[in-house]
Amino acid sequence: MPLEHRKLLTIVTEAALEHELAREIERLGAHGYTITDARGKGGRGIRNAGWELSANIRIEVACTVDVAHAIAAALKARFYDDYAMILFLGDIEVLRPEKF
Amino acid sequence: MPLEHRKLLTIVTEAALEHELAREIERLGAHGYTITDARGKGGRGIRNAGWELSANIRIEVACTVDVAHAIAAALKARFYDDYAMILFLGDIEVLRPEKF
Amino acid sequence: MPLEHRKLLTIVTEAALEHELAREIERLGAHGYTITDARGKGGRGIRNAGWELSANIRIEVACTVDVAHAIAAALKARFYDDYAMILFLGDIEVLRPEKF
Amino acid sequence: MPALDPVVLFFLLGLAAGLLRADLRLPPAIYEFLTVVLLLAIGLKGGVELASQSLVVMLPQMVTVVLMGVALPLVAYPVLRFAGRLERADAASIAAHYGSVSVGTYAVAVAYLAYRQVAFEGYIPVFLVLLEMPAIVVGILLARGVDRNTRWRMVAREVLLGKSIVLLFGGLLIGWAAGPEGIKPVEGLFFDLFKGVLALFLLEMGLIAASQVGGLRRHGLFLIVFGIVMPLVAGAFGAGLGWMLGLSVGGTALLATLTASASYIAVPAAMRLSVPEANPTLSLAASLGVTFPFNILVGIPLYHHLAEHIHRLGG
Amino acid sequence: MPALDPVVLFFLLGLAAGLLRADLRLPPAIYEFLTVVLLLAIGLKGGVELASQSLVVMLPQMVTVVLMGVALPLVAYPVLRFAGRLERADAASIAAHYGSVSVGTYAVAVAYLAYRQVAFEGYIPVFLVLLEMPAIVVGILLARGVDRNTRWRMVAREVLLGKSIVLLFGGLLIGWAAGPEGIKPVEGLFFDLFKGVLALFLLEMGLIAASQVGGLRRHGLFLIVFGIVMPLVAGAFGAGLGWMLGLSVGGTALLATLTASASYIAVPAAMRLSVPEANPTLSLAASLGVTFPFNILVGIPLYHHLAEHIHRLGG
Amino acid sequence: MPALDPVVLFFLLGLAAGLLRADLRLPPAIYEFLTVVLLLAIGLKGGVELASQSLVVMLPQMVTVVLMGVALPLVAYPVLRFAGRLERADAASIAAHYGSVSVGTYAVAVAYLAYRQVAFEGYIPVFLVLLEMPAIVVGILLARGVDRNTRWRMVAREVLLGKSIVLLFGGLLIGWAAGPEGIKPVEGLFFDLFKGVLALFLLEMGLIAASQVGGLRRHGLFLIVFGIVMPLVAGAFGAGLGWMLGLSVGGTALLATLTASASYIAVPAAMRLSVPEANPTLSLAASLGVTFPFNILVGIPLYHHLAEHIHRLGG
Ligand SMILES: Nc1ncnc2c1ncn2[C@@H]1O[C@H](COP(=O)(O)O)[C@@H](O)[C@H]1O
Ligand SMILES: Nc1ncnc2c1ncn2[C@@H]1O[C@H](COP(=O)(O)O)[C@@H](O)[C@H]1O
Ligand SMILES: Nc1ncnc2c1ncn2[C@@H]1O[C@H](COP(=O)(O)O)[C@@H](O)[C@H]1O
Ligand code: NA
Ligand code: NA
Ligand code: NA
Repeated sequence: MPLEHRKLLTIVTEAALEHELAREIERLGAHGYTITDARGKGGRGIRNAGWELSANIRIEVACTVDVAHAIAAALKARFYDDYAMILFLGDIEVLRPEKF
Repeated sequence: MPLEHRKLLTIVTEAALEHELAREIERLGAHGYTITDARGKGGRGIRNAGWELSANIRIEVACTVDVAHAIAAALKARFYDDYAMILFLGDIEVLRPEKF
Repeated sequence: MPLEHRKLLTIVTEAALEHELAREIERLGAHGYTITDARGKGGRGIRNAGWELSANIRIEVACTVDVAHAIAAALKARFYDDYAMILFLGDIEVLRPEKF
Repeated sequence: MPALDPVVLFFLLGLAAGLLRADLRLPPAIYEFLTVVLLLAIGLKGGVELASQSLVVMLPQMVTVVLMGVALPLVAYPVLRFAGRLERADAASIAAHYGSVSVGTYAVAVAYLAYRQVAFEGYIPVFLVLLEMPAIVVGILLARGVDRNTRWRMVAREVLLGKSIVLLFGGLLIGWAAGPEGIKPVEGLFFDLFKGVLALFLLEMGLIAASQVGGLRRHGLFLIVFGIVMPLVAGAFGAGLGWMLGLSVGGTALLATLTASASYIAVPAAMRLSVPEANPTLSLAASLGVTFPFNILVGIPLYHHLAEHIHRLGG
Repeated sequence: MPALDPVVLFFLLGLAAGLLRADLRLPPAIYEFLTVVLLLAIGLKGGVELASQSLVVMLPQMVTVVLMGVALPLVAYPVLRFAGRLERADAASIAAHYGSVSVGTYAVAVAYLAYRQVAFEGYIPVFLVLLEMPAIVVGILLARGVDRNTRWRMVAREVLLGKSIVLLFGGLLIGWAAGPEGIKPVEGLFFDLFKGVLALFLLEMGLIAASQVGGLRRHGLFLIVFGIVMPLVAGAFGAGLGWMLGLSVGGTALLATLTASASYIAVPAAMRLSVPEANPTLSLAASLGVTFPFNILVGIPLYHHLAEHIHRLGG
Repeated sequence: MPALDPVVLFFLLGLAAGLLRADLRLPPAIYEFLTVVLLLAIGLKGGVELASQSLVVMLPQMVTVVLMGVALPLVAYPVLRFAGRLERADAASIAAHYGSVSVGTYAVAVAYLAYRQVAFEGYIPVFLVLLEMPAIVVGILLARGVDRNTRWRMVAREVLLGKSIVLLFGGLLIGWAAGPEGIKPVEGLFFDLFKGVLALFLLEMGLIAASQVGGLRRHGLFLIVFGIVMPLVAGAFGAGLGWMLGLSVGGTALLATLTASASYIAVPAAMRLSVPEANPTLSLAASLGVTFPFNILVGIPLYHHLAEHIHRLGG
């Protein structure tokens, strides 16, 4: 089966940023994204999703290396200092490279 | 620690397919799966999970390369044309190879 | 962009273990974790999240290889025999190595 | 008495909020919950009345109603296929939507009549159950022809064991078994709160309807026209039938509303699995984006007047 | 008056839907919500009555009830271990389930009595709180012996700060502090809707019970027999005790129901963490798959008759 | 009459459960649901009264109220910045929280007055809507100065189309359009259950407030003092204003409560996006961890007495 290599960018951050990040991700060239609700703990303490302001979201973007790096760079610059946010990249294989 | 290599197959698609995909995945030899509710955007537009028909699910299957490819091929053939669906593979290490 | 390699440890298990696992994960040196609600099927049968006792959680920990192995070993020793649980490791790249 | 039923105002609020992209949404779990309560409430109410019904009267009515459920999509299909130049699958799927019924629309009609103290046959919910299924079968046949690959058992499961029928039918049974006395303890939730629950449900429906407008923008005028003309024709047809079946004015108005309404729960789900090549945005744009709003804003009062008219003429 | 309490019909609907694998489920959030409302409502009702109670009367009753909560699992354990040939951990865990209580079963019994206008001591919910815990401690001791590794503090936290006790006890305090007058403003939600909320809760319980049948299929006849005989024996025992404690007929029936009922919230959660090697499918198959249905369908009326009988004899 | 309003006891229960780390939480979906019902109920109630109001009377009041919404944060800012030695962004953000209003606090005040049969101008919810926004604008200006990079359109969207305003304002419109008669059908849910829904909402608020205490521990005494003194000052100011505007005793008490209350829905969300460098744990610790509890436990009765006093003096 012909599989092509892409990157999977995963972002975990505050639910309040959902709309803003979706816009940013598309602006930087990704063709889609998947969001799931999450809770967790990190440098900025526990975010247990008890209510809106303590809820996290987990965003996944399957895209090319360049787009992944572009998004990572943009988010780092704009959000790292002020928001609870982590971000990591992984390697994936996809069936329809044109989609990603 | 003795770790063995396996594949992690991730599928994001319409919630309506949950039962059908679960059956298919088991039929093709996977020993289990994990499902989380999701929303997102892609070629078929925004699916914001506002109600049943616009909800996505995210299915993960840890399995052997062969099973992963078999599932990927089967889903591509059966669902890609008509359903909102993406699918990608990643490499993982597991502790109990016999389980996957 | 300077990216460093880390491991992503993913655990899928019974929701009842949430507090206990969170404590354990931190005790073993991870700096954070992300939890999402999940359902699924495996060796211990279907867990469809219809109610508390049949609900799963999916825990992700981005950390160093050593911490990942330490957690994996600890969970295997303590929980594998008695609980519905799987666990796998993947490779990821992160922007702020000091965070993980 | 206000021009619009108050509950309908909640739909408009949701619609406006949706179109303005307001940051407002009921959690899916709540939407699910409201649907469950509405379906059970409607079933229970019908079941209680059923207790005092002779099957002799109902059986012919039930048969006729089922036949109508078969006929409607057969009428709609050629219009969609040739006037609308839609793909076969899409025409078939939309036809099925309009042959089946919308619980939300029915609930608004019930609220409308109750508000005006118009009586109606309490067992009408039985028709609601009966009308869910047939159009789906017809729709699949229209899309596939008589194809031995069609997984009928799966379709049957999908529909008969789907949320709507299980809860409506289950409610009917419970109401019937418990009777007017037995049901009292649960009236607080299912009857006294009915309108309030319906109001919240319509708020969410407004948000959902707004999200269907995109589909409309893409697929143009035809769906809008069809989404308005079809219910009018079907409604008139249903009103006539109701009168022929000897239903009261209220019952006639409700049957007209049922025939005029288009499904957005059972049918889309079934079509998605049985006729996947049909584009759901088309059918939902029509049934949710056009017909549902039209019916609850304009249609229901119209069907009511129509029912009165027919009964006056027919005597 | 129907043979079955209407609310019980909702359980049967859920059970049937579950066994037929119907596509019906209440979102977990809703199940959570219904549980919270039930627990608070039961607590509040008890608290209001508590206001007009002398501790002198209650104290001896409370002590006796706690002792019973300790005795029951000690009786059940050998049966499970030797007659049932179950592993030590499983026998201990199941014994704990039956030594503790089921809020859902209690709620149905209350509905049953209210429906028949049978009065009962309003403070019975206190017993509900008291009976949650002891059986868990006994169960752990049975499984572990006196093991210094047992994390008692964790167990205590887990149970005393678990949902059931916090809400029941909290409700008791609020009801007691607010009194009959003060509670009026919130009666609309917690009292008037009680039966309706219970009905929906039982619908979900039916679905859950159905999902336990698999466990039964695997672990055979013994659990079924035990799941029916144990509540009968315990119920008789509880009825006798209720009479000895000078409870009214209604109160006696409720105490019998409590002793006959098996936990499916607090105990399974505690056992899962404290006796992990015990297989939860076994205990839940028995308590949810057999005893819960048995109690709400057959047991409660039985315990009520038994209570009447004892009081007639005992005068 | 009990010292504490019963609904407030639910807050204390939640607070205690939270501080004891009890395993108790309402699912987020339920919290969302309760918020929606409260906002709509408050709006509807206000709208119905609005029907019988002359804009001539209200307009000057509305203008004054808006000006107050602008003034409050301007007063709070220097205190926070210099007495509290807080960063500019933090001072500005907290000032905005206290300039705006808390729907939960308002609801408790309404329950408090209703419980004591104190009448008030039914259109006060209009002030609730008016007071949400201005403080946010002022807060952003205080943090940023007149900065052309501020995305005002985004801010406006964020607030005007945020849940609180859409539902309050939508409720007002619906209530106004439907009128006392038209609203009857939905009273069962929105009015009769109001206190019960509020009770559950406060239970959750208690849990949330408890989770803010950490923020307090970290940021010390000042926030506690400010969180108590600020509402007292603002409340007195609001009471005076209410009297000047010719409001009734009840209306005066409510306006005092509004001015004394601090936002925890609209403002934090807006600040998070518009002044991200402001640390939300600070503002929430003050508004949720200190001021909200203070107001519903101590403040509201105080503001009520104050209102009576002023009216007695002022005659
Ligand atoms: N090491 C980690 N592994 C997995 N998830 C993490 C980790 N650190 C932080 N997170 C998630 O990212 C969110 C924000 O992280 P932080 O900015 O460090 O507070 C947390 O609430 C967690 O959900
Ligand atoms: N590039 C992407 N990255 C992550 N998720 C995606 C991507 N494209 C699509 N998805 C998800 O897959 C679903 C179906 O995709 P599609 O068939 O392209 O509409 C979408 O609703 C998204 O949740
Ligand atoms: N092969 C698999 N792939 C993905 N998830 C799995 C797999 N096996 C088990 N799981 C998940 O892990 C949970 C516990 O697994 P088990 O202990 O095998 O019952 C299941 O309920 C599934 O959610
Ligand atoms: Na129709
Ligand atoms: Na028991
Ligand atoms: Na204020």
